[in-house]
Amino acid sequence: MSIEERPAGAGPSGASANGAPPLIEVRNLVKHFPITRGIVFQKQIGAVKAVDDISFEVRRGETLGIVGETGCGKSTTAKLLVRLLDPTSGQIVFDGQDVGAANKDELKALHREMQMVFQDPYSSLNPRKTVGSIISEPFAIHGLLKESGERRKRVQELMDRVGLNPEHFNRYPHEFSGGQRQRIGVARAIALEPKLLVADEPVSALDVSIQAQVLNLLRGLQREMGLTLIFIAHDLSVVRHMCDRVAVMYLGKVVEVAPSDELYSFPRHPYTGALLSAVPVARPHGGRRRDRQLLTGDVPSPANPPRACRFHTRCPKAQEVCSQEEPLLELKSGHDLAACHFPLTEAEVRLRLPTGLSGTAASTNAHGTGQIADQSSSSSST
Amino acid sequence: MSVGISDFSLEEAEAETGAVELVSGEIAARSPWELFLRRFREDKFAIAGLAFLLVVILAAIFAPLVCSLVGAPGPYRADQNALDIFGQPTGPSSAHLFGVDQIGRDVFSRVIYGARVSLIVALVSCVLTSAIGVVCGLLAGYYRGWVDTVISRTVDAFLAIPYLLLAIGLASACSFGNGCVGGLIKPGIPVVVAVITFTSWTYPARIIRGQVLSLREKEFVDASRSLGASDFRIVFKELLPNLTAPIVVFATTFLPQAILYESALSFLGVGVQPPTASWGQMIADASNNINTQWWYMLFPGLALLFTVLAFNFVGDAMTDALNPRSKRA
Amino acid sequence: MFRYIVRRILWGIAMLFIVSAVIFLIFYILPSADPAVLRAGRNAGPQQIAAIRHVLGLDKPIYVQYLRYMRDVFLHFNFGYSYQYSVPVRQLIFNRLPATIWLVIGAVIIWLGIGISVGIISAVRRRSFVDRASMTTSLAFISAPVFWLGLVSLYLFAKDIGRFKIFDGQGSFAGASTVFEKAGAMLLPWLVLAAATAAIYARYMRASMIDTMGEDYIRTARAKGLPERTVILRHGLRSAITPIVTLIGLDVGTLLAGNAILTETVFNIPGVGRLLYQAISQSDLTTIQGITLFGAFFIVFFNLVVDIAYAYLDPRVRYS
Amino acid sequence: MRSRSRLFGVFLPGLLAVVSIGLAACGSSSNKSSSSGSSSSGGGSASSSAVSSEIAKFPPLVTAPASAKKGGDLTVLANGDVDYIDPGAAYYQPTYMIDLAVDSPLMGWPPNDTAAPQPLLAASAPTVTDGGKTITFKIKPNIHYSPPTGGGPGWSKPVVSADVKYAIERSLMPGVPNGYTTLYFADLVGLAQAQAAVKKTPTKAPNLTGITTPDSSTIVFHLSKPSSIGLIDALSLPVSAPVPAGYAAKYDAKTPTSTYGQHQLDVGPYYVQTYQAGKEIVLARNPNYTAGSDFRPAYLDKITVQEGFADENSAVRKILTGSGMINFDFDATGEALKLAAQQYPKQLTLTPGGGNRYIALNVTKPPFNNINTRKAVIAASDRLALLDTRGGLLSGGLATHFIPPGIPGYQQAGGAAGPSDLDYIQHPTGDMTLAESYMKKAGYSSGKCTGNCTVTMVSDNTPPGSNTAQVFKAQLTALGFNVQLHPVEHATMYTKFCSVVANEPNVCPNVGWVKDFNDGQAIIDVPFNGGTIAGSPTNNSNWPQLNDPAINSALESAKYITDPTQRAAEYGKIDDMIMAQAPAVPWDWDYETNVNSTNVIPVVNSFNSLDDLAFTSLK
Repeated sequence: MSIEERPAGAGPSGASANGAPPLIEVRNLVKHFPITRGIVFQKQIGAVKAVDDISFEVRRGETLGIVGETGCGKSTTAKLLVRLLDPTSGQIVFDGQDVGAANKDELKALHREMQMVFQDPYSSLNPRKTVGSIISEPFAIHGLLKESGERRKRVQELMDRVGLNPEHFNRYPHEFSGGQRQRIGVARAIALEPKLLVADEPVSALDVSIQAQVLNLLRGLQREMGLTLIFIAHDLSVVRHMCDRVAVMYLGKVVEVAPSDELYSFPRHPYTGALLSAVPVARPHGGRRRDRQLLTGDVPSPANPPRACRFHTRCPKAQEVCSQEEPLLELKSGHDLAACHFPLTEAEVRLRLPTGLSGTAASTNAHGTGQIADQSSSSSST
Repeated sequence: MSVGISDFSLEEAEAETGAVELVSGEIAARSPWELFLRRFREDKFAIAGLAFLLVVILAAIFAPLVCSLVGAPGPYRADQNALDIFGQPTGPSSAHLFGVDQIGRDVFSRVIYGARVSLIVALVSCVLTSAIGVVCGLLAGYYRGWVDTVISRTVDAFLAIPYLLLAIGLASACSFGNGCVGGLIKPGIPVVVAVITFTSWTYPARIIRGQVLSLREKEFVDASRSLGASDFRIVFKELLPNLTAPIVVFATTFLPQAILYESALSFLGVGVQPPTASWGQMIADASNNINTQWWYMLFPGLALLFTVLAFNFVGDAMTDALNPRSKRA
Repeated sequence: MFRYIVRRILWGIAMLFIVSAVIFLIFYILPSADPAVLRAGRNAGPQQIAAIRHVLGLDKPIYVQYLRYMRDVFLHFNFGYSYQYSVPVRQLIFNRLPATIWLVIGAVIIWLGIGISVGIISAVRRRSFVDRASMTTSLAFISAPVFWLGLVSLYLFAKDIGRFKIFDGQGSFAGASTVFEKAGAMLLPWLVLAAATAAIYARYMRASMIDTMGEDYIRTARAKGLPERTVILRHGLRSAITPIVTLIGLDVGTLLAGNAILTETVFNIPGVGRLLYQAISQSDLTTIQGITLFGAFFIVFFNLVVDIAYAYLDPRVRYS
Repeated sequence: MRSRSRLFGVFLPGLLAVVSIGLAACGSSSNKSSSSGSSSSGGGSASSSAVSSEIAKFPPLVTAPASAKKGGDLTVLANGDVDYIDPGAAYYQPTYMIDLAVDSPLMGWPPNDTAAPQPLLAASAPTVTDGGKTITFKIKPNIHYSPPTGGGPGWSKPVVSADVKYAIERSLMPGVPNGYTTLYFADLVGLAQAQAAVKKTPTKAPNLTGITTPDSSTIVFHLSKPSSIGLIDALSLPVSAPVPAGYAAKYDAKTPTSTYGQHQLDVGPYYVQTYQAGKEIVLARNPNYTAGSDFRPAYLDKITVQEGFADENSAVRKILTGSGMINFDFDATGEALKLAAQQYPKQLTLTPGGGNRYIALNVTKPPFNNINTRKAVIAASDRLALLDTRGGLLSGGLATHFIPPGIPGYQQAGGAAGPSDLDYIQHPTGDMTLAESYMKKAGYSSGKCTGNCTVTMVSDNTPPGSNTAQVFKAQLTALGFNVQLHPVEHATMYTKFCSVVANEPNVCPNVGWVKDFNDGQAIIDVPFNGGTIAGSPTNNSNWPQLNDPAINSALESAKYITDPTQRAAEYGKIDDMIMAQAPAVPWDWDYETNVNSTNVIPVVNSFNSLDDLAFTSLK
């Protein structure tokens, strides 16, 4: 999608003025992981196309959700954004600076501005370090707050801010529950007061009961600090609660981008439709019976993705042209950009989506908590 | 030393990192150190071993004092009167507690002084081996790519060389004059240490590399990197502290191996050179006359056996204490 | 799997090159006896020494010597002539190999037999007196240097000098002609060489067995009402023994490669290890090099065997 | 040359080549008169004092008893291998044990005759003409070759004189590394040209124009100097055992080494049936040998040399308690000697080995370039303690000079007591007071070394050599020297250090020299003749690097003395001259300590002081 086509007025919070340049701009980003083979000399025989030519941008203060199934490239995208991975090609422009081309020093400076919250609160905290030293690590790395008293004070403030007992700064991560650990991770991420926070499935490893607390923490921080947030999830219901706009990825491609209300009420891409239709409903007996459109077959291998439209092998609406010609990401209705030759019609949407999701476009955060009930509590107990 | 260091397996080491979290999960209130101590203290053999080692270490440090206390003449004085008319040594007597050797030197004194060699060689080579192995393992595991290829292939090549052959070759190469590597490795103990290190660093390197390969996938590494941490910081401040358990386990298993290794080299005549007393070399000297001169073979051998055994007891207990999933009784 | 094997074989060959180059270099820089002078004899004139040096190729630069050597080895399976014995190195090694193979095979059988059965018993009777006693004893065997154990056992049990005249003593293998005589001469060396390794195997076997016996499928087997014996031997043993396979391969490889040198020295067995030691003390470079290559070959070969066996025994680690 | 592995340490077996270096027997004996050795046959007669009383308890047989009977197998236990199985290159005394039984050089040595070689392949004693420059041999007719070693087609033609010529010619090839031909055949006409030819074509035996074969039974040697006596002695060495060119040339053409040895043809009563290097040598009766064609009775049916008995003590014990066994390349020393002497005295023989051991002091470098310092070292040395490192007084006599008992000149040089005018050699256990007085004369006012007293010593790294070095190190330390001891392999000690003039350390404690023939020259010429140093910078046997003009010229003129008494007196005198220079500490006149099983009747051949396989029999 081009900047010109950017739907106006999509920014919900109004924190950033329209017309201001976006905080981060992704242009034709590509990440291929080579597959090699060879007896003595390794030669490249292919590539896993984890992220294959995606473009989007995020405005200041906005929350962008990125959703998709496991392996669709969303985590890779997150890592590319903060340059934990080097892009194969394409550009990531952060505040006017190309992240992909930044050298060591520039990168270090950039890392003060953009931070990441990780998926697994168990492995994202070094088990051999105290909470205090984990949260103060950013200061140590960037040589800030050199006096230990100062640093400790700041760490305790941060702990307090994320809802941890500041007294516990000398404890080790294993002495905390999963939710608390994720709070530690958040505290570390906001320590340097970054402009951008990339949250890579921050709650997927948590107990359902804890998820909402962490989400609310992030939401609160975003408001308070004017953070720009990129929120990655495989769970559409979580995203809706959090995000102003949502990008849907499939096999390394962005297939649909839309303001969340629009996306949830009227998804245009059949894949988005399928994802939405898979979301379980909180009160099934209260709602209308729907035709669940479940995806069949496996996700094709990203090493050898289908030609043209990547979804055509599983798409209920696929026709000849879908395997011949790649659909472009273009405005389909409202502010909804989708890459599809045959977008969903309103009738199809009504038939398939649960009422709880599609019924009122005005559903807001107030009851969001209740909706976060899904299958994602895969994490172990605390 | 037919089996060498294969006593320590990768699987066992890999169990360690898992173990770390399990320890913490179980009893959150106790620090790992307390936990370790508590477990260690339960092992009576280990306590006995530790006590014995303490005695050996003290005897080694105060060897001259020990010798003069029991009236032994020291390790270098050859007493012609202690040899019979065939030039053969005599056995234990009041003048020579453990008898004398082929040229009339007091075996007791030499056993006591031999402890110095064994301990110094074991400690220094253990530190060097672990250090080199850990650094190589860290680099290979962390950077992967060509660094890993170079290090791993070197390790492979080292493992394909019959290590005793390599050791004998190196020991002879460095045992003359100013030593080798431009005089850096001097004949005597430094050569033995160098040889042991040179042929052993691959073991910790392999273990650590394996550990790092899995550790580097942990998100805290990414987290640190996303904060702008340098590779150096990540490797030494983030990864290294997580490797304490495997390193300690390696070191405690390696210490007794190093003592045996030194004695084997000295036995083959390429280790510590006479007249410096070394247990292995004393056994070698004695080996031709075991029939009638049992004392010369027996005492250094027992010293060797008990010291290594004590190290093994302690090492076992430490491994267990660090690894609650250990399968030992 | 096939690609994997091919790759391992090719890498093994590359390794032989590297290893031989390293050994060549090390022994080249050794302050050791000059083979040409050794061959020429005490009263040889400088001319004669020079002629011999030329014929032996010792006047060539080291890399030429190395390449020539490698050419002969790989194209003609010719390991050169021993400076010391004036016979082909290949023949020397083949002459000595039987003794080493005798030693190693017997020891392997003993250490596997003892190690595995003690390991199983200990694992099954975990924390019993038997378990504790055998584990402590095994630690003692691991701690005893093999050469000392050999000497002590000779002192105690050898027919010629022993206090209890039970086993054949030093050097009896060389004179033994029948298989029974040879086995008799090898008994004590076998036991001594196997002692430490058996102890290590017992400990491994025990650990591995305890691991296995905790698996779900063992519980299932028990729940089915199978006799404990069947559970242990049929179900437990099979997967518990897999990690042991790795050890066997590596240990046999290194022993054949000359690591039995200590045992061969103590018991005076004319094997490859002793040949190697003599060659080193004689600066017999071609022999050293030949044995090294043979040794490296054994190690590489057994590593390969281990990897394949492992993939075969444990489908989980099968390579693609 | 007689050197057995006890010289080289009990721990390392098979130090063969070493031997040819270590104590190669190499003195040339070209001018020895045919009667010079007669005074010392057997070895006992020339000895005296306590030394002889020890040795006299264990006398060897030098002739087979009349009761000796034919038949039986003998096992010879060996530590290492022969140096070269090829008779053209063999240069190691135990190897001669085999060569004496299987080869027929032109001349040979019956066990009881140390005076002069007797005809063996030669039909009779040679004719010397042209003032000693031309020597003509007739060889025995109808001598046939044995089957080849290792089997295969042999050579059916009888031995002809050209075979002897070829045998000597091939010994110049680098593939047949012979250590002595260039020394003993130095005066042969055409030697230099032959050497030049072989340098060009190393795979072909050169033509030696100095050897002619007018007919198939006649061989003539042409010399440029009248040194016929030396040449005839040399023709008793295995190099003159016949080798048919038509058979051997294809093996000799192999590089880098001739493989003829493994396919050799023998003409003695035995032949090398199989040879497995480092493992086993089997000698069987030669089916083509005519009994009685020479002086060898050949009682035994089969002789097996079993190698690899690394532990000499256990090997000696095995021999003493077993049956049908003797020792090959090791001595009974230390514990084994004690066992044999105390419990099996009838199975032990002691024979003077005709060799000495000394500790060489490098006279070209400080501090031992000062003669008084050297005298102090000798005075301080406890030679009995040194001897104890090898097994005490049963292992050898306490040396006081260089010519050992059994060699003419021994008595003249002072006998067991040594040169009476040299006080520093009179104290077997050392005399520190005397030593300090010499140190004072050398300029060390305290009687101990002060200032830069670092001395380097390169020794064996295995006992007993390493023990000797350690004991001597302690003695030097007592004089104030700071000794840096570098133990290395025996062979390395010689070829990289002690025999390399430029590398030579201050002290070489493990050197010595063994006779080839019973002649004073054979003992003291090569190791103390300063004239030889320059010509062999990397192969020097004058370890102290003593280069005294008076000694050099005395050695030169002594070679030409033909009267045995005069010759012995002259070498005795030179020995004293050398001792007066104090270039080394002599401490051991080595004995050969041979052991046998009870049912073996060993006969020792004085030529190499070892059991003669062709005369030894079983009870």
